[in-house]
Amino acid sequence: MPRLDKVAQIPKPDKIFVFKSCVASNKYPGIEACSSDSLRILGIEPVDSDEQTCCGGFVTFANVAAPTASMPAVARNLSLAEEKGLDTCVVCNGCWTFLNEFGHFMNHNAEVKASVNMMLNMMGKEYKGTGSVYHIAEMYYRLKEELAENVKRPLKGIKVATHYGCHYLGGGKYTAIDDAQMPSYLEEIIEILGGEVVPYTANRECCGTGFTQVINGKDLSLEHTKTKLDSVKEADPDILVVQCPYCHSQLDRIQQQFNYRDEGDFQTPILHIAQLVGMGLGLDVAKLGFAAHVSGRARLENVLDRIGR
Amino acid sequence: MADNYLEAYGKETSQDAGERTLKYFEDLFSMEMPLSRMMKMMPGMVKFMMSSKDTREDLFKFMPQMTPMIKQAVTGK
Amino acid sequence: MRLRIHENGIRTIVEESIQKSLTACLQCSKCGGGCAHVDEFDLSPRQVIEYLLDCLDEQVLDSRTIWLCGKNCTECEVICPVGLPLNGIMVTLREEATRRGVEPKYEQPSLIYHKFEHCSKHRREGEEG
Amino acid sequence: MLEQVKDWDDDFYERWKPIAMGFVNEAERCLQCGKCTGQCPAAAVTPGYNPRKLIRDLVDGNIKRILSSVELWQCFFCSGCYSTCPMDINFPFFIFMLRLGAMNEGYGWEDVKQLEAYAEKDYLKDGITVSIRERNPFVVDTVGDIGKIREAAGLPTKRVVSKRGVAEINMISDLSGMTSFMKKIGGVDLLDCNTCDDAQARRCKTKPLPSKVGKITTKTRFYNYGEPSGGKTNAKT
Amino acid sequence: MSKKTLVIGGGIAGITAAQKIAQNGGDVILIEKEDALGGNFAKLTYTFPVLGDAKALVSQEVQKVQTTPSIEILTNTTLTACQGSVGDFSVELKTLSGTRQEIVGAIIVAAGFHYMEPTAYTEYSYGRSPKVVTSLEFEKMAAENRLPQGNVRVVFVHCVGSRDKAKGYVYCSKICCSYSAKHAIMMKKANPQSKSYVFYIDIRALGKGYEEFIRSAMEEHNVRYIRGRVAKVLESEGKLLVRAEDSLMGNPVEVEADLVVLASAMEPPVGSRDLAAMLGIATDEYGFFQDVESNVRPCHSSKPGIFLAGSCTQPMEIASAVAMGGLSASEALAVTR
Repeated sequence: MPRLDKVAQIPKPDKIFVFKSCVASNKYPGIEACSSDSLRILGIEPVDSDEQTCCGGFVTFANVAAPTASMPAVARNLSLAEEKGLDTCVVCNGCWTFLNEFGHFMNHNAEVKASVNMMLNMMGKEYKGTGSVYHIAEMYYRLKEELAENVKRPLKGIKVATHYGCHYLGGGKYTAIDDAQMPSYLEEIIEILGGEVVPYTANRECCGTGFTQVINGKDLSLEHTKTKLDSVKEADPDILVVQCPYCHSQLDRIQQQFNYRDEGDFQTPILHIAQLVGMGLGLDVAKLGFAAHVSGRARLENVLDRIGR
Repeated sequence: MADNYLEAYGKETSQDAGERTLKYFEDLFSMEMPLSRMMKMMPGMVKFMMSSKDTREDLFKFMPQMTPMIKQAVTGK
Repeated sequence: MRLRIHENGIRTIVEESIQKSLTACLQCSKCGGGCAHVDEFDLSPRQVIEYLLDCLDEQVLDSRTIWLCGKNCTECEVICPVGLPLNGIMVTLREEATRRGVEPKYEQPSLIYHKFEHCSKHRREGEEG
Repeated sequence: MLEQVKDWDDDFYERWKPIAMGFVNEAERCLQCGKCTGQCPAAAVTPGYNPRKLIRDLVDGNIKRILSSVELWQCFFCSGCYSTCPMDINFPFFIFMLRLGAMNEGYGWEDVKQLEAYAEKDYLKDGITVSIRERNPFVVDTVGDIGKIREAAGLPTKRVVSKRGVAEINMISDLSGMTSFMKKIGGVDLLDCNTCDDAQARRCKTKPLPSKVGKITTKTRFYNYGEPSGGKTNAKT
Repeated sequence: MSKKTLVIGGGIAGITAAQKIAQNGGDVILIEKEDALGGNFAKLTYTFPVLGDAKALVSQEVQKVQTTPSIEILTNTTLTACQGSVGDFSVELKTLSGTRQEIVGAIIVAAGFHYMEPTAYTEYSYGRSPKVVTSLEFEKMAAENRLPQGNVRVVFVHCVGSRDKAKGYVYCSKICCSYSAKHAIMMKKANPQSKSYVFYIDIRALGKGYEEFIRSAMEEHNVRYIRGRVAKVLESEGKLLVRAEDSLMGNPVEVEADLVVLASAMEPPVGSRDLAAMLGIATDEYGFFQDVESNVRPCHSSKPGIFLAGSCTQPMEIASAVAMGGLSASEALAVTR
């Protein structure tokens, strides 16, 4: 069950710094478009800046960048939001965990913060550590009431299954808004949007990307994704909702690889929570960016016809 | 990856491997700023300064903060 | 790999032949400690029991231990706190392996072992060399 | 060749904790209860991978075995073990730091080479780690050009990070020694279906795909040429 | 100086304390907040280590207490106020028929313990699947013989809530190893076709005959003991997938089970902190009543004249609760005579 005390701590700002995720911008633009437009509909003005680079989490945990190299990059990104006095809203589990972990680490480690600030002063920036980082799913759960009021296209009769992703709930063991084993805030958002929740056994399993395992140990990663997708296929939902573009890209693309390797016929469309909320709030279809999806496209069109374009 | 790590390391014991790893982490996470490290940072700063006009101004604004560190690094006090 | 635990592996055959439940095994690995040849085996006697209980039948049957061990050297049986007849278990596994056509693997182990091999006094009746 | 306990470095972990400044903590509190391996997705598919054993070796000081092990590079980084651990041991941070140590010993460079290419050609070049490059010809056939989809969604055709931003992260990378580290590692060049000749495209489409999922004996990499990292030989034990 | 003693809590510790005081000529007021004596002991069907009949033992003890004249038993009664010092405490008791003022010489706290509700353990899908029960519910099912029939697999999980810094208590609840073995044997007796699995970290058999009892579960009733803490229990089409690591082999394992029994932690009784505040005695950081010196003066609370008995001080089995009941009775007699 969601930790309501944690949810209450999330403010309802009138402006928020939207952190663009690399996978979302270049592989699934629908996530980026829907996240900022849905926040605007829910009454929060999204602010973004093209100074903001990648959060650096991928290159760090892939051991290309040592923590001393990526901590200044994180501080730099966070200082962009602090200059405008805003909190940061991310769409990706990896960004959330990475920005939070290193931000928390710097706030509790004065000498590290001093050396990071030395580097940032060279660029005329300074990391104070005042802003905090929220996930878009947390914001949707916090704005439940506004979400309920603004639903224009209720997802009547659409069977939706959830996949929470590991980094947000695993990395945020004490800071996420729900416990790691039986989260239910995505289910509540689906019910608010009118969809019908479909449970399946491997709900809390990892999507199989293994962060860099899909590049280095592809066979192990495919093996795990296969068990996940088999379990999803049993429940046969219309849509599988994820909250991280990296899970999105893995589950989406690997279904196609399984299909033409006749490993089974996987046609489950994968949607990010921002796209699902965008669909519920009635954003026009081009903004949802379904053209960038790889598998389950026919079923996606069928869902759109059922709930009205 | 060693198929058999005992053969890969030969005579070396875990203590030596541990020593080496600790020394690596020490200078990876070290906070002080010896002269050698500052020299290694110079090309990066120069490239940043050359890249555009406003980056040059920021670096000049940073210079007063830099001078005590250079003095401390050079004199090693 | 994740193993599925069930009860209808060869463990039931072994339990019927020794008339004692393998779950009695305390997994204290005293047998592995006491055994003279354990560095030649790929599985220590304790691991053989645990593999049986974990239904890893193929790995047990094509391990070297069941072929080398159990030739009337009862060092582990003596010190087993639960008194599991490890020799009997190895004999049953060997029969099961030959029944399933698993070719035996016993390149010659260390010299200690030879002493038992040739000494007819130690050999049990009805068991070939 | 039996392992000698006397050559274990038993105070390695104690001396390592202050140096790593809070990235590694509480491994000495490990109960060895096995809850992390029980839920580990990597342990479920990879023979021989066991996070509990890695923590055991670390606290024991069996540094040789950890740094040269292939298991260090098989972790899925899903931090499920951190969420179920009764003693709050952040295992992914251990893996992350031990991998740095292993690379200092010369292991794992082949795995990092694949990722160094992303850092060098995308992250430091235009500030975004995942570029529009697509290395899967079937995806390019179904999705087509991302730029048009971005325009339809009302976003600029190409997400651009300002030149100032790119210059800043390049400086950070130079100052912190990441560039020299990446030069030492070296990288492979990234395939891109949009700009590749049709000979390579034909080879990619006809390349034998990794072995049927379920048998962990794959040698070939799905789209990139080149042998996978040396670590796979241990995967079968 | 009043010669009466107030015993709070009608569990086995309280009953023993009351009996011992009555046998030595003291008079007792025994108050119990439930409507029957017996406490947690009454909820059991068998005891360990010799599978004795718990129901008979409890009723025999309760019957003995009810027939002794000098023990006044007040059920559905709680303590609402307490002033004074050793020798004459003025206590206010809220009974069904209104409040009563009493003057007592000594007070014995025998409030018992409470099984922790493992709702925080969502990884075991407790609360989501009806087939995941706590040990108390298993006792009730065994008493009403609603145990699953046919060849089913029952999994017993140790250390749920105890030895867990993150979501539970760091201490070990001492008796789960023994009563899980008892449950496994009860399951085998009730349904010989069933298979029992026990997931443990270490077996802690801390009493006479306990190790033999647990060994008999392994040897005669072939209960399969797997060393490894259960990581996840998933529901899939009516079956429960119990996932853990057989850490003696280093492989993750999965057992398809029909019933999962969680041995949850023994935590202090509900409201132990405000009872302690009312009496003015100290509790430890978990809420158990704190004894002054746990080795040489185990029964003495931080306030002279108030004594502690039973599992309200620490997780303990029935034998120790009875022993501590007797000890606190003799302490109370020393004060009130």
